[in-house]
Amino acid sequence: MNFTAVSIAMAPEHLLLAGIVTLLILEIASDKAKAALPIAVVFVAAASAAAAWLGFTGWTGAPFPGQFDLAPPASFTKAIVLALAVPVLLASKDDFGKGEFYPLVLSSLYGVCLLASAESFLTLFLGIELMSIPVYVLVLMGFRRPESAEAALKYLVLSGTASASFLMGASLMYGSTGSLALESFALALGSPRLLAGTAVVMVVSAFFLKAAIVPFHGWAPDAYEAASVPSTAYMAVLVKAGVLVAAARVFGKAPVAEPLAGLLAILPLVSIVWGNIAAMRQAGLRRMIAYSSIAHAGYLFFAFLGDGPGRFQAVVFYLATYGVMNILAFTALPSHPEDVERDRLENLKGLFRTHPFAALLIGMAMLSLAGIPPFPGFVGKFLIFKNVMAAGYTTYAVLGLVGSYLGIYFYLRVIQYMFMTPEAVSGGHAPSRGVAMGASLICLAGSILIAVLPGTFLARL
Amino acid sequence: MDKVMMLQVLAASLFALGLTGVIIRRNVLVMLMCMELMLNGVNLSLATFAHTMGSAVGAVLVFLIFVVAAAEIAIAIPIVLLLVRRKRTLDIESYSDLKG
Amino acid sequence: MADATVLSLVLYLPLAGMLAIAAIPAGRDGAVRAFTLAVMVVQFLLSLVLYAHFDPAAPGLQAATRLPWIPAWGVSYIIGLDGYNILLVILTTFLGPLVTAGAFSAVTKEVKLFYAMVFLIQFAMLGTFVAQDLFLFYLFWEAMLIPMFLIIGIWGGERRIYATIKFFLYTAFGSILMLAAVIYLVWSLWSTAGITSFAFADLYKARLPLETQKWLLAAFALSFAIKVPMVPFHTWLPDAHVEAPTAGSVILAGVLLKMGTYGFMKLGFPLFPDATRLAAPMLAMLSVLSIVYGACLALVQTDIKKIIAYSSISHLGYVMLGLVSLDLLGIQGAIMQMVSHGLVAGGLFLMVGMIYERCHTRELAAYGGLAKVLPVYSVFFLILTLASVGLPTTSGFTGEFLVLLGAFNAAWKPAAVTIPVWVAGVAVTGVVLGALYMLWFAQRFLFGAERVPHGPVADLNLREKSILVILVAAVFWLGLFPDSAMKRTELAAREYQELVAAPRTPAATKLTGTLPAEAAR
Amino acid sequence: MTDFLAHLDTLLLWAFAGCAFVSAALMLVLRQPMRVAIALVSCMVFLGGVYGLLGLHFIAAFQVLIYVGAVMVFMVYAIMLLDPRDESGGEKFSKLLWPGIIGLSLLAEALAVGYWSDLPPAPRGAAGEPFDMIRFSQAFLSEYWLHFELTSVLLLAAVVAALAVIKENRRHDHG
Amino acid sequence: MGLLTLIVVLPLLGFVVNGLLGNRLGKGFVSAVGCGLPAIAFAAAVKCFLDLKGAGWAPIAETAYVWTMVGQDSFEIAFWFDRLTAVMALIVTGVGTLIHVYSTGYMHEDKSYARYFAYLNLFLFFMLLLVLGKSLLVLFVGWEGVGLASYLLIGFWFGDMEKAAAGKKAFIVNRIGDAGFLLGMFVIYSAVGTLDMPHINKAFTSGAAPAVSASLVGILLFIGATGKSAQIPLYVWLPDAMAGPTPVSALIHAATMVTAGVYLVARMSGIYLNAPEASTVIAAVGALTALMAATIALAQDDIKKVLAYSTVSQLGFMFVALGVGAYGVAVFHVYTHAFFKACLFLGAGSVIHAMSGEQDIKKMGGLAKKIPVTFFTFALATAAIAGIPPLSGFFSKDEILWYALASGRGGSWLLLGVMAFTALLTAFYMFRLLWLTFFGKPRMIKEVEHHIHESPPSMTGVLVILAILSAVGGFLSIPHFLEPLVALPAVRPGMDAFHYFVVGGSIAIALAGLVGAAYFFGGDAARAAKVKASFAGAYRVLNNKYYVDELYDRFINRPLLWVSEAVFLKLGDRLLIDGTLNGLASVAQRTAGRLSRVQTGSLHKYAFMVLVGMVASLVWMWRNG
Repeated sequence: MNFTAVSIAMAPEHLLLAGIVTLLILEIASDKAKAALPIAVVFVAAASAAAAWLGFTGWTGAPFPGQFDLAPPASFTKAIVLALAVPVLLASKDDFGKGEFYPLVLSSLYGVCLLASAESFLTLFLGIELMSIPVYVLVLMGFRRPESAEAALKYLVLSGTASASFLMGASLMYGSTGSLALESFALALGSPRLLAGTAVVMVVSAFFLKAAIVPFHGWAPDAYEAASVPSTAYMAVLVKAGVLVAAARVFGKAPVAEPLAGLLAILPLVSIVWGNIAAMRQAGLRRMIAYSSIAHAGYLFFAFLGDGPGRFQAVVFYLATYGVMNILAFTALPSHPEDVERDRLENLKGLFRTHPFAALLIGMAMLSLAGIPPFPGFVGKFLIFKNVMAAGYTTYAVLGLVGSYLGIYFYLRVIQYMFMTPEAVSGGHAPSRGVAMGASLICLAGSILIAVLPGTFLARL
Repeated sequence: MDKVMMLQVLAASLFALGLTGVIIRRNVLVMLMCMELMLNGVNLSLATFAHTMGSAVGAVLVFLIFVVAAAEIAIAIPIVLLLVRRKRTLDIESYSDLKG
Repeated sequence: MADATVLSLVLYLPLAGMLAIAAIPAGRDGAVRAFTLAVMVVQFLLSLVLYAHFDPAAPGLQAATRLPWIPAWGVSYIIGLDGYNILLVILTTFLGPLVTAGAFSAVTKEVKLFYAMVFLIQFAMLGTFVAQDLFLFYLFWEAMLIPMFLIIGIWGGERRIYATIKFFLYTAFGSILMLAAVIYLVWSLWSTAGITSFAFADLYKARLPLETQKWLLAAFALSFAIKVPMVPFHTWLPDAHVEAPTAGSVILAGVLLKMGTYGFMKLGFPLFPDATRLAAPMLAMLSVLSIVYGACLALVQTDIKKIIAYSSISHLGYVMLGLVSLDLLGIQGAIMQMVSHGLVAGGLFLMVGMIYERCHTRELAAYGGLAKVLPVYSVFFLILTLASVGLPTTSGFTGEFLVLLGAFNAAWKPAAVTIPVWVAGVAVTGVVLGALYMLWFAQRFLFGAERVPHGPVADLNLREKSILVILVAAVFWLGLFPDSAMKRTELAAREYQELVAAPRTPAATKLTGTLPAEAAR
Repeated sequence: MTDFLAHLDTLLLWAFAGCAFVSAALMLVLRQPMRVAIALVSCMVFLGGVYGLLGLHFIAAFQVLIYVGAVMVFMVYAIMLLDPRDESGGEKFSKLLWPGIIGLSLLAEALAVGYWSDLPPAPRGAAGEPFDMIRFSQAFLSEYWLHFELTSVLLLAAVVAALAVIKENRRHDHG
Repeated sequence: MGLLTLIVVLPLLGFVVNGLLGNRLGKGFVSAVGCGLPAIAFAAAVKCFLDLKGAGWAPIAETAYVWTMVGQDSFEIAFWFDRLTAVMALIVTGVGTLIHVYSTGYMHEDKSYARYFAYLNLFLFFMLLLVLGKSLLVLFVGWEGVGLASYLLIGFWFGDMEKAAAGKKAFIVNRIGDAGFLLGMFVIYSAVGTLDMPHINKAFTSGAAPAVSASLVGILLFIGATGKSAQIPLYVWLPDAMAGPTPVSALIHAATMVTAGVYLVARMSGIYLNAPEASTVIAAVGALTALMAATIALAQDDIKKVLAYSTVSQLGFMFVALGVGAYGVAVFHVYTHAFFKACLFLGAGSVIHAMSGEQDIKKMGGLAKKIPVTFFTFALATAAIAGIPPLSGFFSKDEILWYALASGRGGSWLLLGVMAFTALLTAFYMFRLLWLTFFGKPRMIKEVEHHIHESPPSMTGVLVILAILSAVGGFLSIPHFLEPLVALPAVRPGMDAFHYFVVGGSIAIALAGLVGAAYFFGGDAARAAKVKASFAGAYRVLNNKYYVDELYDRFINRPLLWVSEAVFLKLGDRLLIDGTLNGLASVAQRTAGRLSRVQTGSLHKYAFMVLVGMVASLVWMWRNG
């Protein structure tokens, strides 16, 4: 075991860990540490840069054979995910100027990075937990509304159930293949044995639960709504990204055969329809985004129907487009002293007149999430459905696309509120804030980049 | 029924019982304990397989699960404290304000 | 090569204009208007260069730019002119300045955003026409929805939200199915011919089994038929038109609807020729149904804009009939009808906007005897009305006449497609119905006792007059001397005809030819 | 005698398993949280016994140390702290009692069918040679030290998280 | 620019100049342009005629430009000048010019003087296009164009809704005919591959157009002709068209445009010669129209309405001639009719002018002495239309009656009988008109009577010229002149003997009409009143024009509106299409509500859903595994 190899390969993780430690020291040293945000941003950005650098240099290797390895796609995934975290952190300035928010986010990101490199169920399990545990707390942090704790508990219990289910599946897999390496899942996929099938279902159920696929989605709307805006953004984007990256790692390049394919098509399809329809009548932005993210989880799992080799690429690309737009929407959202008021869609009415730039950005984000070209969301969706169709699941692909159509309405409703309806009476939006606007601009730049040059992105993944 | 089978069935039963407990019990703390029960089921399953296959990795995972379970409980209990402060009850059904 | 630059310039000028508008400080609406008009005029002049340099005899793309874009998927960036799109490009750039100028006094709120959206939609529409790669086409095709959605939704009338959402959802539904078909098409091209490409030229090579063609055609056709719109997918149009601001209506009627027919001509039919030929009788019937249905509905409307909206449905029925006929005359007529409808319906909507600015109602019953009060207005209105009716010497006649002639040719003579003679016959009744509703409209509007809501109004001002003079000149130009325009489209019409007429199912003989030999071994 | 001992092994195993099962089942029906906790503890202890009988002594030890010693003690404290406040006392079960039970049986059955139809592989190593503490430790520190490290990161995160919750608690007190 | 093109373009120039600049440059200028250009066109037409003659009657062809080329098919704007064209072009430019001149007097007081002349010139332009066109396409352009001009001129005083409505009606009814014309044109094109009329005639006569039946084409084209030439069932617009200024009625709705249908059939005689069925239909429709219009004319009191129905009736005569293959004779009647009917209308205009706009003949009477020039010319023209020899109407009508009996292409005693009876009615109602207007006691109110005056020379001069032409025009035998182009039909065997019988009969009929009218309407017209009283029911039917307008309204117009409104709009658009869509939308909304209700906030329920999901997934795996 080469120590240099380890420190190079795990550079992003190490940087994050260093960030956590620095933040903790800072926390201990002084009570009102204003430097927390910049420090966190610097470390995450550095980690992202490190991951990108690893990717560009094409660093490949397994410093911990069978546990942790690294190849450019994984490096780029880390780079993208960490880059997405930067605007989230920036957007949190008003909500969490100081405190434990940053170390928690950094540790959760550590988990996400781990997932991108995990080679065994052990690492994967630790990654998932490391990613999730801080999030339970993020949900209730700030404690802006009394229901936060309730949501955190719901999330915790169901997430715990997911972990149990995941472990049960891993155990059965261990029993049927004798190993806890990720390849055993591929073996189980190919195996006709019922035990292997059961194992696969348990693992997939766990992913469904974590990614909020109907009917495992119960926690998501509540948790999203109760959390403060940056936390919701973090959950909707980075946690989801972590789960899906983990799933993509687990599935690897193994082809998906019929009984499982049905499962991977039907439940996501139900999620798409369910999420898109339920979102129609939501009065709160975050709850609406929650349902939207349920639908998006559906699209993402569709990617698993596709060809093995293209799967990881499709998932990560979709996550990037989806994430950048979701964060854009959240960062552009004007702040409001009352958290509940900030959330209410009604209060977005006439936003274009008061905050034109914010309204334009949110509008863009909505259209992109709806998958309307030429926004990057479309390219992501296109890639997924292209793969599904190429794998021969034409009917599923068509149904999925039709399901995605159902989602257009509620995204349009947001735009309608912002642009076409007279200003809400209550008003009270705070003016756009510099840091959050900066975050929006980062997202905007990212999305334009993805929209104009999707090819370069795809070539790296 | 040989013992491995029996233990696996027991593990599955514990897992199922735990999940059911989460569904049917109203007391938050009992629900948390039922979660632990599920993890115990998993542990049993892993340990049994580790035993039958004589490989260490299962046992390592069991060990990790211990740690994680402890960590989860360490966070869950304060959250429950927060909850109880508000409504002074452990009945989870009282905590369904978020809906729709 | 120089032309390619000009084309790119024409295409991206609106986009640049949109970004530049953002830089104009708020409140300087006059500057925004002048700037937009200037850019639009420059764009039109540049496009005239393209028109002049367009070589009618050269096959293939002209002024083309080809760049790789997403090589992994076979997506490339190809734009270029050909006979299919040259007139539509000119139409779009031609209407641009007119729309801009026409909205000067109508749009007073959010002026910056408005002109930004006009620029954006101009960009998207041009892009749709010049794109020669299916992926690019689809991007532009959908992108067009957004500015239109906002234009109707922000500057529209009373029920604008309903109308604009209806518009968006209606069109998006078709697009979703088309997207599925696009993906399937490209995939099957790859799996049968081993080509991964979205370029139109490559897609024409795809040999698909008839069954597949049927499904794909259905998906494409639904999308295009909604955009055209063909009965029974038309109900978004009246609502959208009525609620849209004048500029929106003009763009909608002038250019946007043509995207549907263009789509049929460039993609829908040539990509799936065998299915098209099979479906031709049904499509012809639907076209004729549109002609008659639209006309009948126009007859009973009480809202001025709705009358013109339904008339659009009727007129685009002719375009579809011409395209389906697969007769050279009919195809050429269809192209002319597209352009003509753009001018005429666009002009009529502009004029309705002008009167609406003065009288603030679109209720036909509120008006009467305008010819006395607004003589100049009335003359222009009457000219456009008659052009809409398809009176000879106007562009409307050129299109309608050639389409009907083509349809009859196709019905009467043995041809690649069969159109029942009665269908062609019924199409001619559209001529009568068209006169019925348009003249009924003009009569109630212009003639009779004077009834002018909101008091004495001024006749057209110089700006409005200039807009209309230009439009009417174009209408007569195409009516009297259509040849220079039609020369440029003839090659494309012929190509379209050949593409659709030739069978393109997979060659079954190859399989049966090799199998027995293998069996013998 | 050795026969008997071997049989005693099996017998004990079955007994422990049965007791663990009964304790687990009791958890669902006992009303008082404290009693549920005790049932869980006993279940864990019985499982610890099972592990011991399987030769996984260190797991048995951890089971007792971490679970019973740490987790459950924490839990019991919590119960003692909170339980008196739980005046509701009313319903023990949620409205989903019967659906839950049906679900339970179905899930158990679904899992069990997996085992039945598809027996787990026979023990590979000789029956008398389960790995011992030393081998486990070696493996742990050589192959799995990454996980050891990661666990420490996780615990760090958990500590921060718990601290954060407690801070919220405190903030709640003040605000 | 060739001479033919010049003929066509001159009036267009007048239209453009008067239309754009007329209001600014004053009436003198407008009159000069408005009358001068048609006069030059007339001169050019005469020159062409001389050229034609000089070239030994070989047709002159001239291509202005290529409208468009599609593939091999070229659509040219080309002109053609042969004997038939010559007759028509001379009538159109000649009579047209006269009426322009007349109008300078008649419309002098009108505010929209320039607009009027612009429209009139526009009409001439299109009419000349129609007449001179070489291909059906050009003819059709003119055909539609004259409809437009007619529409504009009928609705000239658009402030009055009824007049505007009359214009609209004319246009739409014409359009129905045009649809038939278009169909015919398309069928011809599909069969022959060209719209060039000489080609088409040749193709049909040589039998080179086998793909299509000549009768079908013939009937389709004839539908177009019924529209323009006011034949059953499309004649209803013409009486209403009298809403326009009277010179317009004279020019468009009597002398030129309405004869376009006759011209078309004569021009396409190549088709009709091979289409006996179509010819029969034409003859039958013509006869019926003639009879029906004549009966209606009996009971009309509006001076222009009587003339309008008489025009319809006379057009019926022409179609009978066409139907029996006597194309030259039909054109002959067109020619004579142009003179006397123009004279009548312009005379009526003069009367109306004198009567300060009054058109009801019941309120006239005794005008003969007060406006003598008008009276004499009017009387002469009446005699001509009634068929009193040797006035022009006698010759042409007599020829028609003769061929109605004797033509080898469908002549019969029945046809003769109907036509003779119609001729009797014609004489009767025309003299009735004359009597009621000019003789007897004045019945107008005092004030009007006080204002009665003869028209200015610009009007009376034209009347005189036209009266002279209607008197002597018949001596020019047009059928003979056209013989080389369109041969007269062979006479049925054994019919020659009846020629003099027909001639004598027609003279007798004319005189009988005269006498009858004098008998009934002489003095205080008491006898007529008695007859009217005893046939009150029949009179009412006739006075209301057989209720045809009402029938059309009931059976065509209203059902169309009903279908559009109730079926298409309410059932189709709103209920079926939008109803379905709105229904789906509300289903989605309701589903959204129901899905929200699933999200109760109860953790138990969420967990239960997880359990259900797991079990279902497991079961799914087995079932398919």
